[in-house]
Amino acid sequence: MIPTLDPLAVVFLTLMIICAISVLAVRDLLTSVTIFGTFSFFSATYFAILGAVDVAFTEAAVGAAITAVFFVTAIFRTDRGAD
Amino acid sequence: MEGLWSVGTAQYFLTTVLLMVGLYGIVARQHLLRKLMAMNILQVAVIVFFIALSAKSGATVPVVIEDGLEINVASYVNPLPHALMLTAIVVSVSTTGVALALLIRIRRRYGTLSETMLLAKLRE
Amino acid sequence: MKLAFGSPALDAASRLMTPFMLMFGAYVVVHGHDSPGGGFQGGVIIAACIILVRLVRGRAGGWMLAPERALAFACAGLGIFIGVGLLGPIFGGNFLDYSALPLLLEAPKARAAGSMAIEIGVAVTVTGVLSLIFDALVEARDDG
Amino acid sequence: MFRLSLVPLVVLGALLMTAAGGLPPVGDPESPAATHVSPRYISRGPEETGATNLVTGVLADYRSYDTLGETAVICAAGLACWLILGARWREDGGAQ
Repeated sequence: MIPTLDPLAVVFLTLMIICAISVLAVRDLLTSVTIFGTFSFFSATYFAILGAVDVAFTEAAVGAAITAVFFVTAIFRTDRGAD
Repeated sequence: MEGLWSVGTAQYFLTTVLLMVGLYGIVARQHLLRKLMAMNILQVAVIVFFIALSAKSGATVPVVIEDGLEINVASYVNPLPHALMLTAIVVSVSTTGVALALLIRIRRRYGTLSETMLLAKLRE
Repeated sequence: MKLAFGSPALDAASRLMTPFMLMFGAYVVVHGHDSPGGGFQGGVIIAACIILVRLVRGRAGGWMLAPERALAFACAGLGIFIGVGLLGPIFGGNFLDYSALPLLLEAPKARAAGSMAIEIGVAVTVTGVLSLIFDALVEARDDG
Repeated sequence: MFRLSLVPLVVLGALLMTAAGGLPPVGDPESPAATHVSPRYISRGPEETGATNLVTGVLADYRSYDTLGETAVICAAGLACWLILGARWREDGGAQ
Protein backbone atom coordinates (compact mmCIF):
# COMPACT_ATOMS: atom_id res chain seq x y z
CA MET A 1 0.00 0.00 0.00
CA ILE A 2 2.77 2.38 0.89
CA PRO A 3 4.43 3.41 -2.36
CA THR A 4 8.10 2.67 -2.58
CA LEU A 5 10.56 5.48 -2.95
CA ASP A 6 14.30 5.65 -3.23
CA PRO A 7 15.79 4.79 0.19
CA LEU A 8 18.66 7.14 -0.64
CA ALA A 9 16.35 10.00 0.34
CA VAL A 10 16.37 8.84 3.95
CA VAL A 11 20.15 8.49 3.85
CA PHE A 12 20.61 12.05 2.67
CA LEU A 13 18.12 13.40 5.21
CA THR A 14 20.13 11.69 7.95
CA LEU A 15 23.33 13.23 6.59
CA MET A 16 21.61 16.63 6.63
CA ILE A 17 20.68 16.19 10.28
CA ILE A 18 24.24 15.21 11.18
CA CYS A 19 25.56 18.27 9.33
CA ALA A 20 23.01 20.54 11.04
CA ILE A 21 23.97 19.30 14.50
CA SER A 22 27.66 19.78 13.78
CA VAL A 23 27.03 23.29 12.41
CA LEU A 24 25.65 24.16 15.84
CA ALA A 25 28.24 22.21 17.82
CA VAL A 26 31.57 23.15 16.21
CA ARG A 27 33.48 25.91 18.01
CA ASP A 28 35.16 27.73 15.12
CA LEU A 29 32.81 29.87 13.06
CA LEU A 30 34.63 29.33 9.74
CA THR A 31 34.43 25.55 10.16
CA SER A 32 30.77 26.02 10.90
CA VAL A 33 30.23 27.89 7.64
CA THR A 34 32.06 25.19 5.69
CA ILE A 35 29.84 22.50 7.20
CA PHE A 36 26.85 24.67 6.35
CA GLY A 37 27.92 24.57 2.69
CA THR A 38 28.10 20.78 2.91
CA PHE A 39 24.61 20.79 4.41
CA SER A 40 23.36 22.79 1.43
CA PHE A 41 24.89 20.32 -1.02
CA PHE A 42 23.26 17.39 0.78
CA SER A 43 19.89 19.13 0.68
CA ALA A 44 20.38 19.83 -3.04
CA THR A 45 21.04 16.12 -3.59
CA TYR A 46 17.92 15.26 -1.63
CA PHE A 47 15.83 17.60 -3.81
CA ALA A 48 17.31 16.04 -6.95
CA ILE A 49 16.39 12.55 -5.69
CA LEU A 50 12.79 13.65 -5.17
CA GLY A 51 12.64 15.02 -8.72
CA ALA A 52 12.83 18.74 -7.98
CA VAL A 53 15.68 19.60 -10.33
CA ASP A 54 15.00 23.34 -10.41
CA VAL A 55 15.02 23.59 -6.63
CA ALA A 56 18.18 21.47 -6.43
CA PHE A 57 19.88 23.72 -8.98
CA THR A 58 18.95 26.87 -7.07
CA GLU A 59 19.87 25.43 -3.69
CA ALA A 60 23.29 24.30 -4.93
CA ALA A 61 24.04 27.70 -6.44
CA VAL A 62 22.58 29.83 -3.66
CA GLY A 63 23.20 27.84 -0.48
CA ALA A 64 26.65 26.54 -1.21
CA ALA A 65 28.15 29.49 -3.07
CA ILE A 66 26.42 32.79 -2.34
CA THR A 67 25.32 32.25 1.27
CA ALA A 68 28.70 30.80 2.25
CA VAL A 69 30.51 33.76 0.71
CA PHE A 70 28.21 36.19 2.57
CA PHE A 71 28.81 34.40 5.87
CA VAL A 72 32.59 34.30 5.41
CA THR A 73 32.62 38.01 4.57
CA ALA A 74 30.55 38.83 7.64
CA ILE A 75 32.78 36.68 9.87
CA PHE A 76 35.88 38.50 8.67
CA ARG A 77 34.05 41.77 9.27
CA THR A 78 33.18 40.82 12.86
CA ASP A 79 34.98 38.28 15.03
CA ARG A 80 36.00 34.73 14.28
CA GLY A 81 36.45 31.88 16.69
CA ALA A 82 34.17 33.17 19.40
CA ASP A 83 31.10 31.32 20.53
CA MET B 1 0.81 1.07 12.41
CA GLU B 2 2.52 -1.12 9.85
CA GLY B 3 4.80 0.80 7.59
CA LEU B 4 5.18 3.65 10.04
CA TRP B 5 8.93 3.68 9.54
CA SER B 6 8.79 2.95 5.85
CA VAL B 7 10.63 5.19 3.43
CA GLY B 8 7.44 7.14 2.77
CA THR B 9 6.72 8.19 6.33
CA ALA B 10 10.17 8.27 7.88
CA GLN B 11 11.04 11.38 5.89
CA TYR B 12 8.45 13.42 7.78
CA PHE B 13 9.95 12.39 11.12
CA LEU B 14 13.45 13.21 9.93
CA THR B 15 12.25 16.58 8.62
CA THR B 16 10.72 17.28 12.03
CA VAL B 17 14.04 16.43 13.68
CA LEU B 18 15.80 18.85 11.30
CA LEU B 19 13.27 21.59 12.12
CA MET B 20 13.73 21.04 15.85
CA VAL B 21 17.53 21.20 15.47
CA GLY B 22 17.16 24.58 13.79
CA LEU B 23 14.73 25.84 16.41
CA TYR B 24 16.97 24.62 19.23
CA GLY B 25 19.89 26.45 17.66
CA ILE B 26 17.90 29.68 17.53
CA VAL B 27 16.94 29.33 21.20
CA ALA B 28 20.10 27.93 22.74
CA ARG B 29 23.16 29.22 20.92
CA GLN B 30 24.91 32.32 22.18
CA HIS B 31 26.57 33.78 19.12
CA LEU B 32 24.23 35.70 16.84
CA LEU B 33 25.90 34.46 13.64
CA ARG B 34 25.27 30.90 14.75
CA LYS B 35 21.65 31.80 15.45
CA LEU B 36 21.45 33.02 11.85
CA MET B 37 22.87 29.72 10.57
CA ALA B 38 20.27 27.89 12.67
CA MET B 39 17.59 30.05 11.08
CA ASN B 40 18.85 29.00 7.64
CA ILE B 41 18.68 25.35 8.72
CA LEU B 42 15.06 25.90 9.79
CA GLN B 43 14.26 27.42 6.39
CA VAL B 44 15.82 24.45 4.61
CA ALA B 45 13.69 22.14 6.80
CA VAL B 46 10.52 23.92 5.68
CA ILE B 47 11.63 23.68 2.04
CA VAL B 48 12.34 19.96 2.49
CA PHE B 49 8.83 19.47 3.85
CA PHE B 50 7.23 21.16 0.85
CA ILE B 51 9.36 19.25 -1.64
CA ALA B 52 8.46 16.00 0.13
CA LEU B 53 4.79 16.89 -0.38
CA SER B 54 5.36 17.28 -4.12
CA ALA B 55 6.88 13.84 -4.70
CA LYS B 56 5.05 11.03 -6.50
CA SER B 57 6.44 7.52 -6.62
CA GLY B 58 7.28 6.41 -10.12
CA ALA B 59 7.10 9.93 -11.54
CA THR B 60 9.83 11.85 -13.31
CA VAL B 61 11.03 15.45 -13.28
CA PRO B 62 8.50 18.10 -14.41
CA VAL B 63 9.85 18.61 -17.92
CA VAL B 64 7.40 17.32 -20.52
CA ILE B 65 9.08 15.20 -23.16
CA GLU B 66 6.25 13.74 -25.22
CA ASP B 67 4.97 16.03 -27.92
CA GLY B 68 1.33 16.46 -28.80
CA LEU B 69 0.25 13.30 -27.03
CA GLU B 70 -2.10 13.13 -24.10
CA ILE B 71 -0.05 14.00 -21.01
CA ASN B 72 -0.27 11.46 -18.21
CA VAL B 73 -0.63 13.40 -14.97
CA ALA B 74 0.69 10.60 -12.77
CA SER B 75 4.05 10.46 -14.55
CA TYR B 76 5.24 13.96 -13.58
CA VAL B 77 5.83 15.25 -10.07
CA ASN B 78 3.77 18.16 -8.82
CA PRO B 79 5.39 21.40 -10.11
CA LEU B 80 3.52 23.83 -7.84
CA PRO B 81 5.57 23.38 -4.62
CA HIS B 82 8.74 23.59 -6.72
CA ALA B 83 7.76 27.04 -8.00
CA LEU B 84 6.82 28.23 -4.51
CA MET B 85 10.04 26.95 -2.94
CA LEU B 86 12.16 28.45 -5.72
CA THR B 87 10.98 31.90 -4.65
CA ALA B 88 11.45 30.95 -0.98
CA ILE B 89 15.12 30.08 -1.50
CA VAL B 90 15.92 33.35 -3.26
CA VAL B 91 14.04 35.35 -0.61
CA SER B 92 15.96 33.48 2.10
CA VAL B 93 19.32 34.48 0.65
CA SER B 94 18.33 38.13 0.48
CA THR B 95 17.00 38.11 4.06
CA THR B 96 20.28 36.51 5.12
CA GLY B 97 22.10 39.42 3.51
CA VAL B 98 19.99 41.97 5.38
CA ALA B 99 20.47 40.09 8.66
CA LEU B 100 24.25 40.02 8.18
CA ALA B 101 24.24 43.76 7.51
CA LEU B 102 22.32 44.32 10.75
CA LEU B 103 24.77 42.07 12.63
CA ILE B 104 27.73 44.06 11.33
CA ARG B 105 26.07 47.25 12.58
CA ILE B 106 25.42 45.67 15.99
CA ARG B 107 29.02 44.56 16.26
CA ARG B 108 30.23 48.06 15.39
CA ARG B 109 28.02 49.70 17.96
CA TYR B 110 28.38 47.29 20.90
CA GLY B 111 31.63 45.47 20.15
CA THR B 112 30.24 42.00 20.63
CA LEU B 113 27.88 39.50 19.05
CA SER B 114 27.33 37.25 22.06
CA GLU B 115 23.79 37.38 23.31
CA THR B 116 24.47 37.53 27.06
CA MET B 117 27.14 40.22 26.71
CA LEU B 118 24.86 42.15 24.40
CA LEU B 119 22.01 42.01 26.91
CA ALA B 120 24.36 43.06 29.71
CA LYS B 121 25.51 46.06 27.68
CA LEU B 122 21.94 46.97 26.87
CA ARG B 123 21.02 46.98 30.57
CA GLU B 124 23.75 49.45 31.49
CA MET C 1 39.45 42.45 5.13
CA LYS C 2 42.08 42.26 2.48
CA LEU C 3 40.22 42.87 -0.70
CA ALA C 4 42.14 40.83 -3.23
CA PHE C 5 43.83 37.56 -2.37
CA GLY C 6 44.92 36.72 -5.85
CA SER C 7 47.69 34.28 -6.64
CA PRO C 8 48.80 33.30 -10.15
CA ALA C 9 46.86 30.02 -9.99
CA LEU C 10 43.66 31.68 -8.76
CA ASP C 11 44.04 34.45 -11.31
CA ALA C 12 44.47 32.04 -14.21
CA ALA C 13 41.60 29.86 -13.02
CA SER C 14 39.25 32.80 -12.69
CA ARG C 15 40.23 34.12 -16.10
CA LEU C 16 39.54 30.69 -17.58
CA MET C 17 36.24 30.17 -15.78
CA THR C 18 34.65 33.60 -16.16
CA PRO C 19 33.48 33.43 -19.80
CA PHE C 20 32.07 29.95 -19.32
CA MET C 21 30.19 30.99 -16.21
CA LEU C 22 28.70 34.02 -17.96
CA MET C 23 27.76 31.92 -20.98
CA PHE C 24 26.19 29.25 -18.78
CA GLY C 25 24.23 31.85 -16.85
CA ALA C 26 22.84 33.38 -20.03
CA TYR C 27 22.02 29.91 -21.37
CA VAL C 28 20.19 28.98 -18.18
CA VAL C 29 18.10 32.15 -18.37
CA VAL C 30 17.24 31.88 -22.05
CA HIS C 31 16.74 28.12 -22.17
CA GLY C 32 14.70 27.96 -19.00
CA HIS C 33 11.55 27.06 -20.88
CA ASP C 34 12.73 23.70 -22.13
CA SER C 35 15.19 22.56 -19.49
CA PRO C 36 15.69 23.10 -15.76
CA GLY C 37 16.57 26.72 -15.24
CA GLY C 38 15.08 30.15 -15.30
CA GLY C 39 15.60 33.68 -14.15
CA PHE C 40 16.56 32.99 -10.56
CA GLN C 41 19.19 30.37 -11.33
CA GLY C 42 20.75 32.30 -14.20
CA GLY C 43 20.88 35.50 -12.16
CA VAL C 44 22.53 33.68 -9.28
CA ILE C 45 25.16 32.16 -11.59
CA ILE C 46 26.00 35.53 -13.17
CA ALA C 47 26.20 37.12 -9.72
CA ALA C 48 28.49 34.29 -8.59
CA CYS C 49 30.75 35.06 -11.55
CA ILE C 50 30.93 38.74 -10.61
CA ILE C 51 31.63 37.86 -6.97
CA LEU C 52 34.36 35.40 -8.02
CA VAL C 53 36.23 38.01 -10.03
CA ARG C 54 35.74 40.52 -7.22
CA LEU C 55 37.18 38.08 -4.68
CA VAL C 56 40.20 37.09 -6.74
CA ARG C 57 41.23 40.39 -8.29
CA GLY C 58 39.69 42.94 -5.96
CA ARG C 59 38.36 46.29 -6.99
CA ALA C 60 41.14 46.79 -9.52
CA GLY C 61 39.88 43.93 -11.64
CA GLY C 62 37.57 46.22 -13.53
CA TRP C 63 34.55 44.04 -12.74
CA MET C 64 33.42 46.30 -9.97
CA LEU C 65 29.69 46.81 -10.27
CA ALA C 66 29.29 50.10 -8.43
CA PRO C 67 26.53 50.05 -5.79
CA GLU C 68 24.55 52.75 -7.51
CA ARG C 69 24.71 50.85 -10.78
CA ALA C 70 23.80 47.57 -9.09
CA LEU C 71 20.82 49.26 -7.51
CA ALA C 72 19.88 50.63 -10.93
CA PHE C 73 20.09 47.07 -12.29
CA ALA C 74 17.82 45.79 -9.54
CA CYS C 75 15.21 48.47 -10.11
CA ALA C 76 15.47 48.05 -13.90
CA GLY C 77 14.66 44.36 -13.58
CA LEU C 78 11.60 45.13 -11.49
CA GLY C 79 10.67 47.81 -14.04
CA ILE C 80 10.93 45.29 -16.89
CA PHE C 81 8.63 42.96 -14.97
CA ILE C 82 5.99 45.59 -14.22
CA GLY C 83 6.30 47.09 -17.71
CA VAL C 84 5.68 43.78 -19.44
CA GLY C 85 2.80 43.21 -17.05
CA LEU C 86 1.32 46.61 -17.86
CA LEU C 87 1.48 45.90 -21.61
CA GLY C 88 -1.42 43.51 -21.05
CA PRO C 89 -3.99 46.16 -19.95
CA ILE C 90 -2.70 48.56 -22.61
CA PHE C 91 -3.54 46.08 -25.38
CA GLY C 92 -6.83 45.07 -23.89
CA GLY C 93 -6.07 42.10 -21.69
CA ASN C 94 -5.54 41.57 -17.99
CA PHE C 95 -2.49 42.54 -15.96
CA LEU C 96 0.35 40.09 -16.70
CA ASP C 97 -1.70 38.47 -19.46
CA TYR C 98 0.89 37.95 -22.17
CA SER C 99 -1.48 36.46 -24.73
CA ALA C 100 -2.82 39.99 -25.38
CA LEU C 101 0.56 41.20 -26.62
CA PRO C 102 0.56 42.18 -30.33
CA LEU C 103 3.27 39.76 -31.34
CA LEU C 104 1.63 38.17 -34.42
CA LEU C 105 2.02 34.79 -32.78
CA GLU C 106 -0.52 32.27 -31.63
CA ALA C 107 -1.32 32.25 -27.93
CA PRO C 108 1.24 29.75 -26.50
CA LYS C 109 4.15 31.33 -28.34
CA ALA C 110 3.13 34.82 -27.24
CA ARG C 111 2.83 33.67 -23.65
CA ALA C 112 6.25 32.03 -23.89
CA ALA C 113 7.74 35.28 -25.23
CA GLY C 114 6.13 37.29 -22.42
CA SER C 115 7.35 34.99 -19.71
CA MET C 116 10.82 35.02 -21.29
CA ALA C 117 10.87 38.82 -20.91
CA ILE C 118 9.83 38.42 -17.28
CA GLU C 119 12.57 35.86 -16.65
CA ILE C 120 15.14 38.28 -18.04
CA GLY C 121 13.86 40.98 -15.69
CA VAL C 122 14.08 38.60 -12.72
CA ALA C 123 17.63 37.61 -13.70
CA VAL C 124 18.73 41.26 -13.91
CA THR C 125 17.20 41.96 -10.49
CA VAL C 126 18.83 38.95 -8.83
CA THR C 127 22.23 39.78 -10.31
CA GLY C 128 22.04 43.38 -9.16
CA VAL C 129 20.79 42.61 -5.66
CA LEU C 130 23.30 39.86 -4.89
CA SER C 131 26.20 41.93 -6.17
CA LEU C 132 24.90 44.88 -4.15
CA ILE C 133 24.65 42.88 -0.93
CA PHE C 134 28.16 41.46 -1.38
CA ASP C 135 29.52 44.91 -2.09
CA ALA C 136 27.84 46.36 1.01
CA LEU C 137 29.19 43.57 3.21
CA VAL C 138 32.74 43.90 1.90
CA GLU C 139 32.91 47.67 1.83
CA ALA C 140 31.39 48.21 5.28
CA ARG C 141 33.29 50.98 7.01
CA ASP C 142 34.82 50.25 10.38
CA ASP C 143 33.97 53.42 12.25
CA GLY C 144 30.87 53.60 14.38
CA MET D 1 15.05 30.97 32.28
CA PHE D 2 16.84 29.12 29.51
CA ARG D 3 15.49 25.76 30.66
CA LEU D 4 12.02 27.27 30.72
CA SER D 5 12.31 28.19 27.04
CA LEU D 6 13.10 24.57 26.19
CA VAL D 7 9.69 23.42 27.42
CA PRO D 8 7.64 24.82 24.48
CA LEU D 9 10.32 23.48 22.17
CA VAL D 10 9.84 19.93 23.46
CA VAL D 11 6.06 20.31 23.37
CA LEU D 12 6.18 21.56 19.79
CA GLY D 13 8.47 18.71 18.76
CA ALA D 14 6.15 16.10 20.29
CA LEU D 15 3.15 17.74 18.61
CA LEU D 16 4.82 17.74 15.19
CA MET D 17 5.96 14.14 15.61
CA THR D 18 2.39 13.10 16.38
CA ALA D 19 1.00 15.06 13.45
CA ALA D 20 3.57 13.66 11.02
CA GLY D 21 2.09 10.18 11.43
CA GLY D 22 -1.21 11.36 9.97
CA LEU D 23 0.16 12.79 6.73
CA PRO D 24 -0.05 10.84 3.49
CA PRO D 25 3.27 9.07 2.90
CA VAL D 26 5.86 10.71 0.68
CA GLY D 27 5.32 9.66 -2.91
CA ASP D 28 1.59 9.00 -2.64
CA PRO D 29 0.05 9.92 -6.04
CA GLU D 30 -3.40 10.30 -4.43
CA SER D 31 -2.37 12.81 -1.76
CA PRO D 32 -4.46 16.01 -1.52
CA ALA D 33 -1.54 18.16 -2.64
CA ALA D 34 -1.29 16.22 -5.90
CA THR D 35 -4.98 16.20 -6.80
CA HIS D 36 -6.23 19.76 -6.38
CA VAL D 37 -4.85 22.18 -8.98
CA SER D 38 -1.68 20.53 -10.16
CA PRO D 39 -3.34 18.08 -12.62
CA ARG D 40 -4.49 21.09 -14.61
CA TYR D 41 -0.98 22.58 -14.53
CA ILE D 42 0.55 19.32 -15.72
CA SER D 43 -1.97 18.34 -18.37
CA ARG D 44 -2.65 21.74 -19.93
CA GLY D 45 0.61 23.52 -19.06
CA PRO D 46 2.66 23.00 -22.23
CA GLU D 47 -0.13 23.94 -24.61
CA GLU D 48 -1.25 26.95 -22.57
CA THR D 49 2.06 28.50 -21.59
CA GLY D 50 4.36 27.24 -24.33
CA ALA D 51 6.92 26.06 -21.79
CA THR D 52 7.78 22.38 -21.62
CA ASN D 53 9.45 22.97 -18.26
CA LEU D 54 6.38 22.97 -16.05
CA VAL D 55 8.08 24.80 -13.18
CA THR D 56 8.88 27.76 -15.41
CA GLY D 57 5.34 27.70 -16.73
CA VAL D 58 3.87 27.84 -13.23
CA LEU D 59 6.41 30.39 -11.99
CA ALA D 60 6.28 32.88 -14.84
CA ASP D 61 2.80 32.43 -16.21
CA TYR D 62 0.18 30.88 -13.95
CA ARG D 63 1.54 32.45 -10.79
CA SER D 64 3.38 35.50 -12.00
CA TYR D 65 1.80 37.71 -9.33
CA ASP D 66 3.75 35.62 -6.84
CA THR D 67 6.96 36.19 -8.75
CA LEU D 68 6.23 39.91 -9.02
CA GLY D 69 5.92 40.24 -5.26
CA GLU D 70 9.02 38.15 -4.74
CA THR D 71 11.05 40.34 -7.12
CA ALA D 72 9.87 43.40 -5.24
CA VAL D 73 10.93 41.76 -1.96
CA ILE D 74 14.48 41.02 -3.09
CA CYS D 75 14.78 44.50 -4.62
CA ALA D 76 13.77 45.96 -1.25
CA ALA D 77 16.23 43.65 0.52
CA GLY D 78 19.11 44.89 -1.62
CA LEU D 79 18.08 48.49 -1.02
CA ALA D 80 17.85 47.88 2.74
CA CYS D 81 21.26 46.23 2.87
CA TRP D 82 22.86 49.13 1.02
CA LEU D 83 21.16 51.70 3.25
CA ILE D 84 22.21 49.87 6.43
CA LEU D 85 25.86 49.48 5.49
CA GLY D 86 26.78 51.74 2.59
CA ALA D 87 25.23 55.13 3.35
CA ARG D 88 27.73 57.24 1.47
CA TRP D 89 25.44 60.25 1.78
CA ARG D 90 26.23 60.60 5.48
CA GLU D 91 29.68 61.95 4.68
CA ASP D 92 28.46 65.02 2.85
CA GLY D 93 26.36 66.33 5.66
CA GLY D 94 23.17 64.42 5.09
CA ALA D 95 20.95 63.19 7.87
CA GLN D 96 22.57 62.09 11.15
